[in-house]
Amino acid sequence: MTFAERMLHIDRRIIFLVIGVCTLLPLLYPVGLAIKVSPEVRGVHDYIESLPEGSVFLLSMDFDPASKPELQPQAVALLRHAFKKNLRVIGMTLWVTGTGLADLVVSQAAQEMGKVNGKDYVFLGWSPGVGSLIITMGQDLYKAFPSDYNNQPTRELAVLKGIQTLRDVNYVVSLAAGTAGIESWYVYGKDKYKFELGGGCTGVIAPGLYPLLRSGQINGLIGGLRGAAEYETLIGQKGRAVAGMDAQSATHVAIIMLVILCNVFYLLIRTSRGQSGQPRG
Amino acid sequence: MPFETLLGAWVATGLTLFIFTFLYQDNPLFKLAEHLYVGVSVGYTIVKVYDTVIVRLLYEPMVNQGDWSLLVPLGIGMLMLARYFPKIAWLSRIAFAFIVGVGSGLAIPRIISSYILKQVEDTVRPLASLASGGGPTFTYNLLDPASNLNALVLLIGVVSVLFYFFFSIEHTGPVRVAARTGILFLMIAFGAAFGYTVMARMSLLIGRFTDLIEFADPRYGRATLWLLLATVATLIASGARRRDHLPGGG
Amino acid sequence: MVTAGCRMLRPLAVLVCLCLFPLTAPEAGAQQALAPPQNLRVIDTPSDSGEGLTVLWARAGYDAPEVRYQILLGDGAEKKMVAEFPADSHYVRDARWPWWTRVDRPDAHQFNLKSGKGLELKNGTPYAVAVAVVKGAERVEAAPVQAVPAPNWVNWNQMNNLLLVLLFGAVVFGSIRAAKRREIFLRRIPGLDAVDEAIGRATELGKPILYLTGAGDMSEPSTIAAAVILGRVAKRVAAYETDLLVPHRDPIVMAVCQEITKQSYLEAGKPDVFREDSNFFITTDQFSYTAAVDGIMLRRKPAANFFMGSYFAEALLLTETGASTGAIQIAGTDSDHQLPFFVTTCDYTLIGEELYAASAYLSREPIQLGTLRGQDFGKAFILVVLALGTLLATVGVLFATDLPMIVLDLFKDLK
Amino acid sequence: MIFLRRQLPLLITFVAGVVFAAQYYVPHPTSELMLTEVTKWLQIISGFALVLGVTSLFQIHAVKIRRKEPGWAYSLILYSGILGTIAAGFSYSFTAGQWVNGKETINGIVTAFGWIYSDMMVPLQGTMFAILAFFIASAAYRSFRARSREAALLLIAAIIVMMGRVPLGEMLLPVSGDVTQWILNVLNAAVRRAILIGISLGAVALSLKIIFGMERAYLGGGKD
Repeated sequence: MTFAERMLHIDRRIIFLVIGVCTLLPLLYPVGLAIKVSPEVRGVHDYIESLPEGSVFLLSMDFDPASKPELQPQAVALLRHAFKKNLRVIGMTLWVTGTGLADLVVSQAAQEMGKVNGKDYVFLGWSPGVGSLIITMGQDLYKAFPSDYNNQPTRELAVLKGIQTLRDVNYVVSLAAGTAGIESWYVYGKDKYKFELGGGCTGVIAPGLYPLLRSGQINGLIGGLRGAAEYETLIGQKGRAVAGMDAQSATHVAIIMLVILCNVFYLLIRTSRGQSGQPRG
Repeated sequence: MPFETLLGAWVATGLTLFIFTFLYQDNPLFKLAEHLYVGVSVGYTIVKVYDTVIVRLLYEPMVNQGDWSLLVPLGIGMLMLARYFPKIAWLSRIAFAFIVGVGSGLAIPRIISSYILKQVEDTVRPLASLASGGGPTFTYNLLDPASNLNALVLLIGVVSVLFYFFFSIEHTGPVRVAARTGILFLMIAFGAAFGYTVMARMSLLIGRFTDLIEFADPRYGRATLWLLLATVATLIASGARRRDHLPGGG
Repeated sequence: MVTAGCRMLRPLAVLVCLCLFPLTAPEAGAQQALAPPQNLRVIDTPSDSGEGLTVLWARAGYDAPEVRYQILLGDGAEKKMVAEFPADSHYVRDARWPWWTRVDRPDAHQFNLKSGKGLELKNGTPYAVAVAVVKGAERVEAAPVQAVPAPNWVNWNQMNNLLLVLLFGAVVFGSIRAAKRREIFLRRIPGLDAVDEAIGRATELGKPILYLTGAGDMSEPSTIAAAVILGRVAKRVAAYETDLLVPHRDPIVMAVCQEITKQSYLEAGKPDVFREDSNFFITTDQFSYTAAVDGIMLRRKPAANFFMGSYFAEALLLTETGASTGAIQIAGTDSDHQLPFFVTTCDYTLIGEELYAASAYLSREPIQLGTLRGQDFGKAFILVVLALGTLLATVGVLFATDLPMIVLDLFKDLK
Repeated sequence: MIFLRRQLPLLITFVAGVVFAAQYYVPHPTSELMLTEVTKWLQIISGFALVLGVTSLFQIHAVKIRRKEPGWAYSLILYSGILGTIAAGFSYSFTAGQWVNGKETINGIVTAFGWIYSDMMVPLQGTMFAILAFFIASAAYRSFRARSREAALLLIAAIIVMMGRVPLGEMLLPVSGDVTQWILNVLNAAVRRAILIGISLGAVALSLKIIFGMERAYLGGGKD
């Protein structure tokens, strides 16, 4: 066996190792490669940027642990931005299986930015009925959520002062992993209660949401890990998503290198044998 | 940190690592995770089916709302179980007949609508467009999916691939040329789809790795590090045992 | 009877209109004084599930972007505005109704009112609808017209769909009938020769054969094709007395495949070597099923892996593991999103329709062969439609005419 | 008897097929109601079908355990996984003060069943899925070889699209982003469309044959 032949039949575990290392290293030591920001992500960012201090920002984290890798970085970036702008933040979820995760995300971001529960932000948790819940919130927020996730009566919370219904909310962003999410917030909420709506979603469902963006039903869309990385770039706090995009770059280029290498070896063998390869079926 | 969260972190980390050992070779840890996974998923499905089908779709509407029409699906479902009694096993065919009949009926008009008419409608596009001045022009911006040039490329692609799928005529002469063009289109599309998917798959790996990194934190008792050590040790041990066994016929 | 007659005549009338009044360009810069919208008609929206009304009125000389129409619902003081839009929009031709259901000339205005989004229309209740036109401070209104929304029993918009079903059905059954009378040519499908080769190799090596039927249920064509091919494979396997492993994800498919396998062993004259548990169920969950099948591949080391039917993301997990054990792999799927992975990792892949063709090729039954022939006719028909349609659409743009729509509307997906 | 065994199933298929194909063309609320009702029925029936599968699974592993076949201990693990999850699904949650009944959370409190879901199912599922990342790389290395013109096209398209998707790739080859968009929107769309049209014709033809009793493979067994 020549060297080229041996390289062609290399133990695939070496390839696994290359991919593993190319993923792990950038995650531990992010480089922060420049990322082109798309207008749809800028839409969400610029709207939050334009809100005056003390405006009400509702973040609905409509996903479960399965979509955590893509949507959690989006949630963290949005929360950091909102807290930095001193907005009043309301967190909630339409997905019962995502309640624990959403709570963790909000409280960690708040802790990091030195915000106080009940004064600067509140996490309402989950309540049943997607469409009917949003409609109830549009009529009376306190009827939909009499108490928050920590069983504090919502009426007494300082952060909710002056807020009666969804009409008093300045901006709603839904981070969706499925149909109970951006679409529900549009159909049952925005249409009727006239708040501005933005969205974030997994890469898989993003193409289906672009029509909403084009028609102006949502004013921006953060798509997948890449969208999260763009948002992190915009707020100048490079986090998990930017690191993730570095890992994406590294693994993609690693695979391309591997393919080029394997073709070089293949051509070497072919020229040395002086015969053409067999066509594939 | 609550005990169940901590335990959850350790269990999740352990199972993640056990599955990853599959990349090295088949081993007892992977077998354990694999069988546990099958067991848990079957258990999960049973509970969910009981909760949604038996309780919510059958029992509650029948008993609380008196919707006795649900006896029909209940009966058909029971027929399916007739398979276990050879004498009346043929009864299960009635259930299959119903399921497949409804499925086929539903499929026909919907497939024609969304996979034939819709696709044909989107492919049939004029190869000229109206310029802003009013006269017809040919737009050739490749980046605009709606440009006339792209409409033409799309048409050639669809037509040539369709030619590849002709089975009852010999692929010779012009048909052969069209079918060969179709194969080229197929290959480009397959390559592109492959390259496109890489990102989605890597995202999942990144997700698992960020979890592992998170659980390596002292707050979780450095679960990842300890379990990684234990996993590697087990792999070495089982590898050694396997080598001992090999001379005896593996 | 009278309404049926009207329905027959209406398309004709529309056709005549289309010919007589090809797309007339609106008179540029017509500065006309506002007048109430003319010929206001309100009817129950045809071909719908009820709770809808259609408002129609004539095109006016003052139609321009800065002039606006308002749709008003109710009578007297109770009038409520339900919609407002620029006067140069909402023409009949924009409404995505084909020519055979159009209720007015293409250049008239049409607006559909439907229950929902803050509007409630009840079936059987009469409603008064008026249209107002506004330009700056000027505003004039047409007298309200009453109509009653009602649900309909037939959706005439979708008759082209039904027509295609009937046409295609006739072609398929015609081809089957023809196939019963004489031999039909089928081109060779390269992947199929490999099936016998793979079974032969498994026998030589004394290793089992793994056959997967995919993720679909019994109503999916790919699963049915997979089950039919399993029957052929099982017959060969039975003759060679090789082991067959068929792990399942769908209990019904498992039950059916058990029957099919049993039959194949009977036909091969080897009912004694048939094992009930060669078809077995694992779980419905995608990845735990995959983990289990990967385990089987690594431990039993099958000499040949067959992947037939529909697949999702698990495809690559299965085929790469199979490749690492050195098995011959033959795939056949209509899941277009997984085809790239099968094509790159398997020795042979039946692409899309080839899977169906394979089951016909193997069985050689006139019914199957005839169907394939019928499908070829269907594709030929679609090719003609694509070519002719593109030509007509181009002509439509070049000569600024709506005439090609008479043909093009027939191939639109209408709701 | 022969009628019941052979003709009745075919008759049922025919009637069900024709009725539900026709349903599509009938916009009347009654027809919509019928559709939702029958979809619910199908859901119920498929629930019963699960019994068939689970029995098969139990049987296979019971045999393994009884005969003490190699690896029978893993079958025990599988059994305990099933039983443990079912037990958790129907247990009583003391913190929430009510029966779990297949709910992952009750009033925001995670149940034992929810714990199994998020700390066992999700990581297991996610990791199995993540293994794809490694396999996609090894598959590329093994099979992306320019053996022929077709194979070369495939690998060039794959490389361009991979470049166009990530920041580093766009930096190295700036046009790759645009070319990627074009390949995906135009070439890929054309191919998928043609494949879809082909398989749809096949699917419609098969459904028609099923309804008219020409295709009986789904009933199992040959021609009896």
